[in-house]
Amino acid sequence: MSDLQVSLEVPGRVHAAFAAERGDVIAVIGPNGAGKSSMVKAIAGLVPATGSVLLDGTDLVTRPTRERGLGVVFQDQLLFPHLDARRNVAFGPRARGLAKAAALARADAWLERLGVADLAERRPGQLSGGQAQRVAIARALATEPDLLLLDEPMSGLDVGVATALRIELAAHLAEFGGISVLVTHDAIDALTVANRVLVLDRGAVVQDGTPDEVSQRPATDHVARLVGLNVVHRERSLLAFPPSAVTLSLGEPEGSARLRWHGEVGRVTTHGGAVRVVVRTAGTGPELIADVTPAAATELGLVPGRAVWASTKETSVRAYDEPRR
Amino acid sequence: MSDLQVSLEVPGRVHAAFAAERGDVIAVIGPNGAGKSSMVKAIAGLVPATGSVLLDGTDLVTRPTRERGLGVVFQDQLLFPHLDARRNVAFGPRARGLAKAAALARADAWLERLGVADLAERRPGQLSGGQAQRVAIARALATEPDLLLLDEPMSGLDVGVATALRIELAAHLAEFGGISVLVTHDAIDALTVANRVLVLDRGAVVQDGTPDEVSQRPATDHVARLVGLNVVHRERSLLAFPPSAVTLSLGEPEGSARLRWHGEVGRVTTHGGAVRVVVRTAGTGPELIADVTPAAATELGLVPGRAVWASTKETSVRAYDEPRR
Amino acid sequence: SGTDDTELTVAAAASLTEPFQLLEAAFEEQNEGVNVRFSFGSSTTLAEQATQGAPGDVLATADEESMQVAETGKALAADPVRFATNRLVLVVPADNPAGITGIDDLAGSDWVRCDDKIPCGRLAVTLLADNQTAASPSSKEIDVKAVLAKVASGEADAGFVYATDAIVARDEVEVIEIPGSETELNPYFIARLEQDDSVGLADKWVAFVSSPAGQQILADAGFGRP
Amino acid sequence: MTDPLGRPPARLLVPAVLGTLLLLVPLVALVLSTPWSLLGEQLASRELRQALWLSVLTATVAMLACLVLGLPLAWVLARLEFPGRGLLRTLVTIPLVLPPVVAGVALMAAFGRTGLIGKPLWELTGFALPYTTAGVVVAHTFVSLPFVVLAIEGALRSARKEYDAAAATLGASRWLTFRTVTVPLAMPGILAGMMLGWARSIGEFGATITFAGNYEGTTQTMPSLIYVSMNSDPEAARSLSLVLLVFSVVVLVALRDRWLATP
Amino acid sequence: MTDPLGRPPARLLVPAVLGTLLLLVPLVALVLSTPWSLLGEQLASRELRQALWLSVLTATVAMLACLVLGLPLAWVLARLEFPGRGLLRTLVTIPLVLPPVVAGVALMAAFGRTGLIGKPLWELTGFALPYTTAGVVVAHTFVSLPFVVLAIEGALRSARKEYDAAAATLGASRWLTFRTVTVPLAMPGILAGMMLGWARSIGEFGATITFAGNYEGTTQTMPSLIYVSMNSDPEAARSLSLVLLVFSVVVLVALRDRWLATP
Ligand SMILES: Nc1ncnc2c1ncn2[C@@H]1O[C@H](COP(=O)(O)OP(=O)(O)OP(=O)(O)O)[C@@H](O)[C@H]1O
Ligand SMILES: Nc1ncnc2c1ncn2[C@@H]1O[C@H](COP(=O)(O)OP(=O)(O)OP(=O)(O)O)[C@@H](O)[C@H]1O
Ligand code: MOO
Ligand SMILES: [Mg+2]
Ligand SMILES: [Mg+2]
Repeated sequence: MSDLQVSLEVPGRVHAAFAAERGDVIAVIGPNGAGKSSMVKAIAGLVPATGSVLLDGTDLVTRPTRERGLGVVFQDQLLFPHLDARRNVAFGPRARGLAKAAALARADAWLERLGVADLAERRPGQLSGGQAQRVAIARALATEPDLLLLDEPMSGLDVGVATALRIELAAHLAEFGGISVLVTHDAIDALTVANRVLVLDRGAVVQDGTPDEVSQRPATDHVARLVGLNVVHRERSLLAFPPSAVTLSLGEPEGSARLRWHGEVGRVTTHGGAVRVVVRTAGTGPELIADVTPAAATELGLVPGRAVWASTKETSVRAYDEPRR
Repeated sequence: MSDLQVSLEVPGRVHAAFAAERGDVIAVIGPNGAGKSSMVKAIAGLVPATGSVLLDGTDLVTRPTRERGLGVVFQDQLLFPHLDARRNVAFGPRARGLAKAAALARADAWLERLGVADLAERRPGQLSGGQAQRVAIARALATEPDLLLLDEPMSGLDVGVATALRIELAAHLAEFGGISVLVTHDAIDALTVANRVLVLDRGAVVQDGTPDEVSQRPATDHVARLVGLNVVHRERSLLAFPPSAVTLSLGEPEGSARLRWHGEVGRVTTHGGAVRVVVRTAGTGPELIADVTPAAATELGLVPGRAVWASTKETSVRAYDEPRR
Repeated sequence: SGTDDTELTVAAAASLTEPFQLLEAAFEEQNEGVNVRFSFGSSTTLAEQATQGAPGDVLATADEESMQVAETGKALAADPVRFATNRLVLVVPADNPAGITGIDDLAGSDWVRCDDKIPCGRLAVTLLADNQTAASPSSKEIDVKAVLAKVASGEADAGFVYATDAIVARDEVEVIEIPGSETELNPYFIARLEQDDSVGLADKWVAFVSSPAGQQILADAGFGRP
Repeated sequence: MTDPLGRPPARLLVPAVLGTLLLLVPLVALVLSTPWSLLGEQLASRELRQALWLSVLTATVAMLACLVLGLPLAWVLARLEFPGRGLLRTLVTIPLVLPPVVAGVALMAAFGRTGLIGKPLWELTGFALPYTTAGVVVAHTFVSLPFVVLAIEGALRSARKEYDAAAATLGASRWLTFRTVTVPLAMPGILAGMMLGWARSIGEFGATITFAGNYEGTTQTMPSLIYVSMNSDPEAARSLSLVLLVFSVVVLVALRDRWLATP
Repeated sequence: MTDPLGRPPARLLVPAVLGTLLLLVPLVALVLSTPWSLLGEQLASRELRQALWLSVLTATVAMLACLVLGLPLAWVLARLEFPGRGLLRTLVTIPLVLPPVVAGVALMAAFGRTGLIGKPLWELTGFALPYTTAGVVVAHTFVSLPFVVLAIEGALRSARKEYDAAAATLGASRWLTFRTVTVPLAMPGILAGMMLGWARSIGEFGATITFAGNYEGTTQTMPSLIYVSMNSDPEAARSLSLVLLVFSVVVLVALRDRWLATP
């Protein structure tokens, strides 16, 4: 039996089950409104939910929030407005029984690790968005919880801090031996910090695997976009292929390119050295991304609305079974 | 004279000046706490500031907020909690005198454009983070303001929505003829949506140029990181070079590589097919990023703490004058 | 006050509430179509209000001082008439828990009287002195109703109230006469007011109160002769 | 599911129960000691109906006056910064500490026929407030306004000011913001304030009888009627009190259910 | 810089000024009509000093009692969901509508020597509340508690519940959360509620006199002293009122400055 077994339903919002071992970092990804925050809040006991959350065999659902041994970073932070940063972070250790001086010292250490030690005396209202986010992360980590729930902890952080934090977090999570659930919209988080990825869509788990599995065999459009691939259905399988493997032409392609779609050009943007073209295929077909050279783009006259054919070679395509839902 | 001339100081938080023409989309980037939000709020009149904001020759600073013709997306959204999404968006048009039915119709149109039309009857408390963010954007755009201030509008949005929104926003901004100020932590926003980039650091403008200028000649570490380059100082110049141009070796490199630093390996992560290594150079030297092949990484034994030499060839380096501050 | 001859407004001391309401019935019977309205309150307040033009045709007070205030304030249209008196009695709760039989038993019990600053308190002090009783009260109530309420509810073992109050609460209290109380009387005065516009009704009321019928009603309520 | 925030602690429940008992026991005792037999007779009396109606009428009008005058005053105290704000807030509190009878005296000194404002008014128009139903309303308003203002100010302060700023960026005038943002967000507090004001007016007595007198039909409210009855028939006074109590409770329950339905 | 939210609208300023005048004019009139000459003499009187001290003492103790009992009660109303919550809230409102004298009668019926609770207490211990300073405190508490509870409940409801949830995730018990999160966040409303309670107690008269009586030094508060003086010497009563007024204002200003310094 796994260390953590979650099976929860928040009616109308999310219905999800997954299991995890101590030491796991589970990235939860999915589009807006997929139910990620709802799931996190349900685990924390903050929205009414049915089901069970078994941690080492005991069901947390019957316990009040404060006895669940959690650390939570809320999507809207919820730093206590009347306490300064230090006291916000020290709150958890104090609540769990640490003496005041020790709790403040621990708070200082965490603020230091998150690079906001100099802001210890500021109240949340006097912090910038990213600074507040860092204090919120420090606050959640400072209790050294068994179960860490992070709802978009990286949002609002600048790139340097986000990178540093990813490493810091990965190091911390690896060593602390608890289980972490990390909601994110960023592929890098999912692929570098986590060892498991849970994909939610419309309230249900549609994929659950290692970062590699998920990134190479994305089950949904959303994940495909996140990792920068095209995904199309064929019978019971899914086919994934990179934008660079898509060829655009004005006439119907002949020869070996067995996968082809007719459609019109949507958005056109630059992407690195290439031109990235979104093709809206006809009917209920997929939306495809193609990277072409600037020369080709000019030659084909790829402006929005232009009718084009998109094709890819079978050899560039990875085919796999649709994950059972 | 420019259409918009801003010169503002919020004591202790930001002191910035810039100018813009109608149609401009100005990305404001900079690390957490650089003063981006403070600048935006000062333009809106929501924090006490000294200086002037001349729009078409009139000084907005002497005017109350509501007469400044603004649209603002706040970093913390501030959707009216007692109104549903539709009424939140209709609020601005109503306040500016539109009849109720027309305002509601306009709200519906904007919610539709942002893909949240089906949530029109929900109150903010019943929306997910990303859904609320979209409503907040719709609310700001619906008043068709002269001056649009967007504080991290993309944060919390899923990748599909963010991409779509970038396009939508770019199209809208191009057509509406006003001036937009877009605070962001995302290089893609800065480089694809904006035609101007303003770099803030510690409350001051340290760079102001086109996306190309800024991305190719980053003036600060932060920007360099954002666009994925290394930046080092040499005398009065800055040198920029990509991580792939950095060679790592255990002994001191000989020969043509004139730029070399001694340091130790910090974090090691995978990055695409390469291994990305952060090298902390000795003393006050720069922190460098190097991309090496997995084979090289194994061969050199690149684990954190390992002493290494980093070097790059003069030919891979772009040298430019430090922008005057 | 009525603008015609069908309404009469009487401002009267609160202790007159019951007999005046009975008088009202009789008066309205005698004078068809007439409606009597009251404003009951403390004598002092009513007198002050009268001097400030409060509507009213007749003022009846439970002391002389208040009537003097009204007179000095030029509120009266006629000389005041003394029409009744009241005297203090000692009341104990119906079950008389402290076993009080007379004014001499007060010492050591929880008894109450009015505050020294108001007539019922001054009378009580005089009577206590006359009877050479040195007991001190548990409370000096702000009006006689408060004394009665305390005794009636059993909160006080005894209290000094007017004879008329004892009658109002006859089921709840037992009355003990105080020696010498018949000489320490509290007089009631009535007078027509300056702002009287009742076309004769005010004088009729004043007369009615002093008439045998009126005096009978007052006597039934426990008042003494003027 | 048990409450996820944990069981309410005894340290809070015990005093809460004690507080409830302090309020409940006297009411129960009052009800138990009231002669119910008189009730039917009382209810039939014209006097009672007049006084009850007058009480409800004047308390309701006073509550509306408190809203019209008090809500803007509370807003000024909560949202504007100006020299003398502290002074103004203290001024609002003062009438609270006046014993009601003194409040009546003060009102007389101001609005009586010989009063500061009352005298010129009387000389110009022949109208004077004392002893009129309007006078009762003024007395109620004077006594209740401080409660209403302080309760509403508290609510306005708790509601985040940032929403006002957000409304301003959307082009809303202060008045529109007040109507459509500030007030709805502070609604529970405003309703609680109005209820406080209404209830205080219903029970008020000292200021009313001093300033407006005690005339049946025009100024005799329930408390005054109860006062008068205490002089003629203490038992009747109790049953009148009970009528006032039950009636007010019915009104309050009806209002609460309408207004304050907690989500 | 002008106020960025725009000029305060006349539609709010005008009623705010009218409300201020309604409160101000009677106070000014009272002060103007008071014989200042008597003041010196009054201040020297032992009676006044005793009554003033007793008023302050009992109002302050009652305020603390209201806090101890009322804050938990307000919390229960604002934060717990249970059947009968609406009923409880109504129960809290009821004492407001009782004329103070009736409140005194009710207290007597409950805690008097022959009362529901008072009788067994008296028989067991020989202690009874009437005629004691403790009785004055009970009367004040009974009359002021509803104001305090409703004002604080309003403040607690306005403060976001989510912070309580955040505290729970950090391992805080409900009691710790109450102390360190809920209460500090609702502090302005709590202080306003306490101030309301104090002021109401200072002015309270009907319930005190009925329940606790009127004896110098033990139960005679300022309002009682003023009331009896009014019957013998109205001028003296006015100057006593003025003393009460000025004194209370000083206390309130001192408290407000300490507590409610607006940021
Ligand atoms: N209080 C609520 N009542 C009803 N529906 C709600 C409530 N809160 C959220 N929802 C809905 O439940 C769904 C899941 O919301 P949730 O906040 O879990 O999404 P999410 O995956 O966290 O999205 P995001 O990436 O935008 O934060 C959404 O459709 C949302 O509109
Ligand atoms: N109310 C305040 N009082 C004092 N200092 C403040 C206040 N608000 C923000 N600051 C400080 O001002 C600086 C600029 O803050 P600002 O919010 O403008 O940063 P930012 O660039 O928007 O950062 P972020 O990317 O984290 O949102 C920060 O150092 C912050 O701590
Ligand atoms: O004591 Mo009052 O408080 O007469 O209304
Ligand atoms: Mg979410
Ligand atoms: Mg910011």
